Amino acid sequence: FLGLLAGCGNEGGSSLANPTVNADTGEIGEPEVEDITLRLNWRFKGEFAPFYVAQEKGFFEEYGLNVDVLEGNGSTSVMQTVAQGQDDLGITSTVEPAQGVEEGMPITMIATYMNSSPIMIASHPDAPVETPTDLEGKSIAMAIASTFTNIFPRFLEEENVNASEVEAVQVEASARNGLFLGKEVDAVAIFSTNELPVFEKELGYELTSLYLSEYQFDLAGLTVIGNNQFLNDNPNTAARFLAAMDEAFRYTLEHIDEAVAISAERFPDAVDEEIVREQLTLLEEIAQFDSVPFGWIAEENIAETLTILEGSGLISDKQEAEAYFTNEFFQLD
Amino acid sequence: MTTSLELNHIGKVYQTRTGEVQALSHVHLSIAPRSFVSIVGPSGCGKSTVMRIIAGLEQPSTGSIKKNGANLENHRDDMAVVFQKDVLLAWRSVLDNVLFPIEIKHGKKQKKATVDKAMQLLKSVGLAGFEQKYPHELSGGMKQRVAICRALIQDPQLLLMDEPFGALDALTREQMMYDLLRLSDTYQFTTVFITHSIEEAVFLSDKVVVMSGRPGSIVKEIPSTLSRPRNGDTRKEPEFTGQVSTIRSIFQTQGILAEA
Amino acid sequence: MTTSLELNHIGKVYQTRTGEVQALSHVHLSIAPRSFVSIVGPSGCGKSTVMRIIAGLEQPSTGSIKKNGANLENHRDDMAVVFQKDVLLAWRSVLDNVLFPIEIKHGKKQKKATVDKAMQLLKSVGLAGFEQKYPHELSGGMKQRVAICRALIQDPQLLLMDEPFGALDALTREQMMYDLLRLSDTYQFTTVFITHSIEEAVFLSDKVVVMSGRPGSIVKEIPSTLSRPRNGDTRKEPEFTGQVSTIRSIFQTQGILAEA
Amino acid sequence: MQSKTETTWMKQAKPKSVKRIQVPHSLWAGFTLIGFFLVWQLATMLLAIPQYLLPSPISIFTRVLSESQLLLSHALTTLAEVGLGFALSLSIGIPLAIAIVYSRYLANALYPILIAIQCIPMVSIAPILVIWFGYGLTTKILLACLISFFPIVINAVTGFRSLDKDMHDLGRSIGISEWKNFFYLRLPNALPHLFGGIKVGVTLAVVGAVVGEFVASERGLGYLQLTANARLDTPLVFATLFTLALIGMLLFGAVQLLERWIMPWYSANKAGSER
Amino acid sequence: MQSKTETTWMKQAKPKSVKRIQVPHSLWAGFTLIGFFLVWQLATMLLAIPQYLLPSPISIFTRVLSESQLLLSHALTTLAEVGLGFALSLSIGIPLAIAIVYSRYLANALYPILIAIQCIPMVSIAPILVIWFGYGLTTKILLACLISFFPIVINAVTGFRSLDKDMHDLGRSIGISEWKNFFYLRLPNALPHLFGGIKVGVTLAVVGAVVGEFVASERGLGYLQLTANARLDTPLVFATLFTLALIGMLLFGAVQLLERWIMPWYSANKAGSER
Ligand SMILES: Nc1ncnc2c1ncn2[C@@H]1O[C@H](COP(=O)(O)OP(=O)(O)OP(=O)(O)O)[C@@H](O)[C@H]1O
Ligand SMILES: Nc1ncnc2c1ncn2[C@@H]1O[C@H](COP(=O)(O)OP(=O)(O)OP(=O)(O)O)[C@@H](O)[C@H]1O
Ligand SMILES: [Mg+2]
Ligand SMILES: [Mg+2]
Repeated sequence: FLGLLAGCGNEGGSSLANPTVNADTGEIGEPEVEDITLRLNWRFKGEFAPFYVAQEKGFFEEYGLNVDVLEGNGSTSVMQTVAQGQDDLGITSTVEPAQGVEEGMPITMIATYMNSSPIMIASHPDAPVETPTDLEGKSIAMAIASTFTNIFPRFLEEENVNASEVEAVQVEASARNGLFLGKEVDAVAIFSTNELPVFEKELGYELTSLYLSEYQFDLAGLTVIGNNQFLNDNPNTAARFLAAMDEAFRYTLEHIDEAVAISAERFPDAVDEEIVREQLTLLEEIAQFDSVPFGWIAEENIAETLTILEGSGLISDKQEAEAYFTNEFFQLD
Repeated sequence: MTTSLELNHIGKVYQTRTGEVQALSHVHLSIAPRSFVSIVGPSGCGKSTVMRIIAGLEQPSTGSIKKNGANLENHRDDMAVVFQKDVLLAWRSVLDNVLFPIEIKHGKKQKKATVDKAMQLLKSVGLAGFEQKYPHELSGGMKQRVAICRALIQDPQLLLMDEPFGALDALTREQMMYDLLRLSDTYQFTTVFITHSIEEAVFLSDKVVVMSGRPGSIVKEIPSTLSRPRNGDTRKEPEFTGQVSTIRSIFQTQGILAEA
Repeated sequence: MTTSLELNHIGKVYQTRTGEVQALSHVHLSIAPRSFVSIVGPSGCGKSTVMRIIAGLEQPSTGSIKKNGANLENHRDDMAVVFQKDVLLAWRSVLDNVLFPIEIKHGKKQKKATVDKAMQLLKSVGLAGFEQKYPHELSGGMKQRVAICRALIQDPQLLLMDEPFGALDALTREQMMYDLLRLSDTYQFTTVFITHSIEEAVFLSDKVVVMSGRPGSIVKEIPSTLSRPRNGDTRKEPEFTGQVSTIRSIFQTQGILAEA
Repeated sequence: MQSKTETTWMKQAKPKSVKRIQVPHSLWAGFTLIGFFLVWQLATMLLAIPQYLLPSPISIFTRVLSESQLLLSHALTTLAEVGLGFALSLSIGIPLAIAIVYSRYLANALYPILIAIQCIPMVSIAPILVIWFGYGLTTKILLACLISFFPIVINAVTGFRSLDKDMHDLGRSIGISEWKNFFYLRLPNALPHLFGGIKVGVTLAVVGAVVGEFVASERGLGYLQLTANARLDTPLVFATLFTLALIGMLLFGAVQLLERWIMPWYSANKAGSER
Repeated sequence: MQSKTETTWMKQAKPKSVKRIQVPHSLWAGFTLIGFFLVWQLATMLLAIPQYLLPSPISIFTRVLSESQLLLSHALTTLAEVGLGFALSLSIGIPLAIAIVYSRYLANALYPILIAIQCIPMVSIAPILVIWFGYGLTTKILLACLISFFPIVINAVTGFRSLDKDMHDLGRSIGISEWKNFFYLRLPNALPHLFGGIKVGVTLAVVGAVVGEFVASERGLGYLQLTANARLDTPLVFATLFTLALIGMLLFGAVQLLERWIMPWYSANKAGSER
């Protein structure tokens, strides 16, 4: 297997081959490969519904693709398998690829479906955390070694919160949930598109939310990365994939009930329909793409992410934003 | 006071995978206080079983056993056993093996106080200088002698010995016979002694019990008419040779002695 | 052709935690083909060690051992050993224990073919009906007999026996002596026989080797003048009693025989 | 086997009570377990422990029953991984143990590597395995194998080394190869140790498979637990854990039966005390 | 000990070479390990395996050296957890094993619970422990204890039951309580089994502590690994794993030394083959 480990070329995103497009019809050229794999960064959750919708409603097929959507185990591991070429495309947040590129991984972000961060601090309404300063004198649980944990000190600093008055509890995710639900801690760092609806359903009341994106801590999630070699060799396929996903997202957000039904059918053991519906509703709020296709990457968004990461010491050698992402595979009407 | 024992029609059946084995049937025997009783009999006739029942290590299937008149079901405090197989503890030196019963019954302090006696005993069986050796560094006969020392150090009221001299040469064996006689005379304990040597049995005993083959039962009890103390001359007494040949003939009538 | 053995000034030193033990010193002995050699000597004098060296289980510290003139360092194919301690395999029935060497040397098929012979052997030592029992269901003497059968079934050229009859009663012992003589006569194997019974040694042997105490060495070799075949009358020959008392007196001059 | 009574010193004092005690042994154990669940149930009720912290046994059992179909199908997946992984573990572990027993060199060279593998949590190794072997069955089998084979090797080595010198000499006197010596003497003699290792190993293999499912899977009890956890469906999480425990007991019981069947001679030679 | 030569069948053929082989045993093992690292180094270089997949040994070692201060301080934290957890494990496991040996009832009642604990991955149990016992030291100690005590119990039970009937009879003939019988006969007799269990247990305890650190901690090698992972600092991740392995080997080696020291009589009685 050592051969498998040998990496592929290590080139920045901007130098990738461009897809061929028929100038008259706007149609993307023939796909170089039809069978590709997409590795999600976790087991099914609501935000992944559009990928399954694309499969079930034939959007991939429409673009001549056969995409195998596979569940995964965390962004880091997705990045590694994509970098290594085991998987063609993968889903991560924007944070890990930013680090990965610095580590020399041959990957590029080609789309991000949340142009606003789902990272939030939730709190019980009887001890609400509405602004960062509300954290003083409170305790907050966060997943150990998560992105949030890493940027949290900088967040406090930027917002002029006295860090010594905030009790930050680093625990594993399900322990974090238990601590918060059992009110052992006052607040919790979670994703609005994932845990929030679950918590609210469990507790039976609405939680107080504080979105980090409102404080210029906008770390986008749900980002598609591709292996550079793959993208360079198969630009049309990549473009067709994004085009299909554009339609799939649009369709999903317009037909949330149907998307929920599709999810429930695909994952009968893992889906709570009510929660998925809620998750999709929340996804709609942070997936705002006007006049650009779904997934279009805003450069300032990436730049902001890089600044936060650099400030938090997660990357040390920031390169040009273009080294990390490309919008080359989108077709603007 | 030492021990008088009464075995009442004891029977013993072993349950095995391949069916029952009747090892003993109606073994009836009384052992007077302070007496020396030897048991002889063909291999596999149940001698060890009798001894294990007396020791309380095996329950008789039928019959009962009385000590000083009282029913005896549990352990006998004042008893020491020399097993047919010398069960030495591999993780203890020779000296510690000998002192094992003392340590375990009376604690470390008493053990310390008994070291001299143990050394004395070991010396008397020819094992001086081997106190610090481990069992695996001994020869077969040496191990057996250690096991004998381990029994004697307990100052028992009842001493049960299962072929204790089997692995010893004639000289050592004779030496130990004299030692045993001297001790039983001094401390007045009761001895049950299993042996294959008819001469040994006659020489040592107040009573020789002859057992028959499976299922084991007692064919004859032969009280000794030999005078005490026994010594080198005892063997030359006509009673001695007489008793030896009596027992030999009992064996012969039972056994089959074929020549090539 | 059977085996002639030559022990050349063999010495053996055991290394122990508490220092070296000189077990043998200059043991010089030759064993003629087809002969029956007995070794007698006080307990702990090194008899087992000599046997283990002959068997190749122990390396001599000094000296060498030759078989049919050739230096012998490794295992002897045509040899069978009866150990002082009957090493039966707890997980095998009596029959399977006896057949163990056959199965292990020649495979299952040969084992099947040898079952009858094994049954025959077991019967001849009085263990008919015990074939399917497990070792723990046997008495001490029975186990020893199983170990003897396990050696004999190998049809060895060289049979090494370390106190094989120690746990047997006089009758069984005599029976087995006759059987052994008959077998060695029939199959013409060489036998090295360790015993504590001087009578047994004289009765069986072509040569009796008398060893002295630690460090073990050979004090005397006594070739037998007794006629063959040996039988019940052999014991009555004057040479028999003569040799027995010769050996006894050798022992007496060495040993210390104290009376109470 | 029936000579049990002889082994027990304490029983001898009152041999008549033996029969009475014999029967309810396993029943009593059952009662104890029921008592344990009762206390748990009462605790959750009286202390009002919320369901997402610790569901009551009743809610777990009802969930187990209502989802039995689901649990069974996932359990079969897990069981298959455990079976394959453990088989692999045995077929690597035993030869490795033999190699270690016969070669001090290999012992020195292999032990550090084995210990290293053993000391690194499977959750750390799992992602690396995923990268090398993908998200498929292989990874889970390897995890079940890796986690379970240390106890097997260690116990096998201890067992193989525990052959009495006397027995080894017997083998040598017969003049057989060390190879046969191994099969006929060392191996049967090591069985009690081996079974000890197998009992520990087989339960660990369950853990390995589940950890594998945490990391890479779309089926199996680990997957089920993970997704239930994400939904905060704590009763289902516990129902999954319960099923896992059941699998473990089944495997352990099977090993114990096998042990009795292979070593009938063993208990008769040993003073197993209260048995 | 020095009578080694007698136990080895193979050696007998060339007794003169014994001396020559003796010395380089552990050296050879060292060479093998070095060879292993060499192959690894070459592979990463020749196949150009990127650092984020598998760092080269040199980069790991340089990292270990340059961060030795950091690694050591975290390692001490982990070691403390392991030590406490394992001590707890022993002090619960051995009495439990004794209880199981002496009471069929307890055996029946306890085994299911033990197996259940053993079969459920620590990563599943950990969050519950965090909620019950907080995110402090207790949780990690408990995890180290929980994970390591099954092998200890199983091996101890097997060991305690392995007393020969003869020896048990000897104890009974002296007329001592079963209690003393246990200490003077059963326990020493069970030592080889016990040490087998302890060797497996102590390395598992390392895993338990690290898993505990994964779940809740601000120090320790588990924490260090997680943060390094979050930073995609793969060489540091491997440096941490390397330190873990080192801890495991140290503990294992310590147990082995203890074993030799406590059971000097053992190897002399056993045909340990090549040793
Ligand atoms: N493995 C060993 N380690 C150390 N010393 C030993 C070992 N085996 C035997 N010895 C010593 O060597 C001497 C001779 O022992 P050996 O077993 O050969 O005697 P033996 O003549 O067979 O005695 P016995 O008739 O009692 O069996 C004894 O002093 C014994 O202590
Ligand atoms: N644990 C057991 N299980 C089954 N049968 C047994 C058991 N112990 C002894 N026996 C059988 O009981 C009979 C008597 O055995 P025992 O050991 O009492 O004989 P023994 O007279 O001491 O013989 P030896 O002189 O050979 O030692 C034998 O037939 C033996 O097979
Ligand atoms: Mg007997
Ligand atoms: Mg001997």
